[in-house]
Amino acid sequence: MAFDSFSAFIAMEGHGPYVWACYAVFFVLMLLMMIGSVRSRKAIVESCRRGYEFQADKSKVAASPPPSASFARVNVSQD
Amino acid sequence: MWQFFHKLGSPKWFFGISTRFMPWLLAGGVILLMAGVVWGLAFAPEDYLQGNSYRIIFIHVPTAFMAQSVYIMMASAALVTLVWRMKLADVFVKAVAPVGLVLTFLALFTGAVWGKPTWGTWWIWDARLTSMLILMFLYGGVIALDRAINDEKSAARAVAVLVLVGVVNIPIIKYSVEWWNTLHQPATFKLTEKPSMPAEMWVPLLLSVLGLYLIFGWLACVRMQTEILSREQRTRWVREFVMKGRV
Amino acid sequence: MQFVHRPDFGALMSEPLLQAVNLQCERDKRILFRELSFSILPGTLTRVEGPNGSGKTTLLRILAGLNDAWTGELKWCGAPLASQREAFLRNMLYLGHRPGIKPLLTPLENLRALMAGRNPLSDAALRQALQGTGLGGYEDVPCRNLSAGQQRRVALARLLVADEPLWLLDEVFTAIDAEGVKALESLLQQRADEGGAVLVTTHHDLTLPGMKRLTLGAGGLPDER
Amino acid sequence: MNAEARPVVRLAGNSVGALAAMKGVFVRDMKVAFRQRQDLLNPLLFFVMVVTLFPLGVSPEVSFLREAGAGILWVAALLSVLLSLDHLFRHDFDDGTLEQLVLQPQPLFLLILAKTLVHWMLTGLPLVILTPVLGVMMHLDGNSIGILCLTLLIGTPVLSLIGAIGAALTLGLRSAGVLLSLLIIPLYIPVLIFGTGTVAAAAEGATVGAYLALLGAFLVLALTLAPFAAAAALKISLSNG
Repeated sequence: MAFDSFSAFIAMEGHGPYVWACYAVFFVLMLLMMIGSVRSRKAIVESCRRGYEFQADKSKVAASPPPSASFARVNVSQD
Repeated sequence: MWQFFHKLGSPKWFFGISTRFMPWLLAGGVILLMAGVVWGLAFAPEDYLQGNSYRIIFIHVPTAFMAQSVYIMMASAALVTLVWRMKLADVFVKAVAPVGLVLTFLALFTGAVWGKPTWGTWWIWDARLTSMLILMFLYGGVIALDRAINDEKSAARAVAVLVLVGVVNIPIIKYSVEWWNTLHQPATFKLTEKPSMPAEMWVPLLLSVLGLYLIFGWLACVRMQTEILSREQRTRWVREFVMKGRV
Repeated sequence: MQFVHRPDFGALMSEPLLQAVNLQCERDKRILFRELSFSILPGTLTRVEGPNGSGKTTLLRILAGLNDAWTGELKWCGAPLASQREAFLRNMLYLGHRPGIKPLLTPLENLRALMAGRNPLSDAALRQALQGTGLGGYEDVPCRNLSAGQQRRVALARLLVADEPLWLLDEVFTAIDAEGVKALESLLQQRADEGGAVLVTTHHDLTLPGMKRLTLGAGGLPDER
Repeated sequence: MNAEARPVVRLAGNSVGALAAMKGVFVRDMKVAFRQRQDLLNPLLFFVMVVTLFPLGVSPEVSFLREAGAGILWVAALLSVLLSLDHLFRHDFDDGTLEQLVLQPQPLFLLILAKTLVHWMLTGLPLVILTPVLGVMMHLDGNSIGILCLTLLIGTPVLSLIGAIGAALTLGLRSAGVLLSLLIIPLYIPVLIFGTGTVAAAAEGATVGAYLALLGAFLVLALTLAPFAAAAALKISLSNG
């Protein structure tokens, strides 16, 4: 141990704020990045699952071909 | 050999193998990094010149080192993207560019904070800090270009060109910034490790560099898997993985 | 309006000029077409057809080498296209949606610039070609003062002096009047009779004797590999 | 079908040499540029205006201007080149002539080199010619102005060449102008450092031959590599559009 006491360890002879600020920012950013990466991986798995379930539901209903264009005017009520 | 190469390019194969490696990477990385940091903070001897502020070195050097090597790795992957059109290579570039940006920012931040007790000022236009700042611009450009192009294949290839152009420029930038620095500030106090660093200092430093390397590997795997899942949604293996939880 | 044609060719070729094997194109995570295989023989006129969004333009851009988001195989005169790109480009004429005409230049200057890297011709020949598309008297007027149809005719003037055996024409009939469409149809026909290969996309009802059709589907469903 | 009935076509002959093709591109771009002469003045005006901001915004003191003058002129030149880069391929892209350029049976990088040469002759070169006037206004001495012009003469083609890569990469994108600057400015830094450093060294009485040679090396490097990168980037951008 390079320090005599815990308080000396925290103070670091006056350099404590600099050292601890660096380490704090380092760990906070690294943790945020790690958690963020894991969460976005989870999110994509979830969205895939929802997509597949939606597809499964839809394929129960008979697959119908997309309707062809009629260019019929849409009636918009004028009141 | 070619079969191996081909396999290496298969997202499915990568997904399986990386899932197996990831826990080890994370555990090893955290243990090494914590060992290095605790040793460096609490047990390494005080530096006779800079006092305790030098203890920032145990995260400054790893982040600065990683920031540069991540760019080199991206450039290698970019070359593979352009020459062999390997899917995994551009997934890698896209996945790790933000990590590189964060690491570069951390290197800059710790460098600046270290500067305050050492030089008495938060920022000096020191050669290392300046070229680190430019490296951060390069990362920013890569991410901005990737975001701006909708089509993912075009994005991957355009980014690969940009990364390669950047990597050709990195040595030139480094050299010119150093030259510029000597021109304007002939004798500054530099953030260099002294040549005869005692083992109690460099061993923890080595540990934290290795630890951060492994954590980067883990991060790269997680982010590449995310990217692969979103790209390969329509394949059978992703469906099986999502619905049944195995590859 | 009268189209004159001036063939000026090199080696003889009767084998397929362009071959596509198992062409597949994916855009924005949607399959445009797949397992598309065809050969383009000398002396054929082919119409690429399909509804909006079926990938007609994309197919032509892929064949021209402007789009490389595809898998499969493309061969030029029997050998892989990628290995003889310059020879292929010299033998292929592509006209796209955008006519490739600079509004600030005159028709003559535009035509000259378009031919500069291929086979530069005398101004007399270029003027004759412009007259052939009905632009006589407009040769030295900046193109921005011309109508959309006239600008398109500047691009079409290239067809009257082109020696490229393969033509890829994307929506060439756009903005051309009825008389011009007839003359253009007969030009394409004449070109095919001479042995040239023409691939054309159009929305107007083009039916010419001996015309082949290449039909693209309404776009693929999400792929299940 | 028997062999005789099969249609036969003659393949086209050789295309013209690459130099002739480059000349074609050069002549066309020059003509287009001189048909809208007023646009040629814009980067020059921008250059003069940016330079004017410094005496007004910082200080008109002779000592300040003499010390910062070369740097200000270099930064202003860099910015005005940057500003003009967005147009390098954009108009050609919009009217379809870029497609036809790429489809020429010629090495694309040479055609891009010709286009970049036109860009430099119409933006970089006029800036160099204008520099002595502004140098006098910044109270630079004759020797410094000479060296400054020389560095700009060697440096601005490098700016155009590197810029061509960025212009090709951002072609057809939303907010391409800002993105272009973000991508390109970091790559401009070495040129800026050596450009202004040479003038500073000359002011201190050092010989500048070695510095100019180094700038020349940048130019050679940019001439050999940048057109290839720009050609690759252009094909990617066209494939996207």
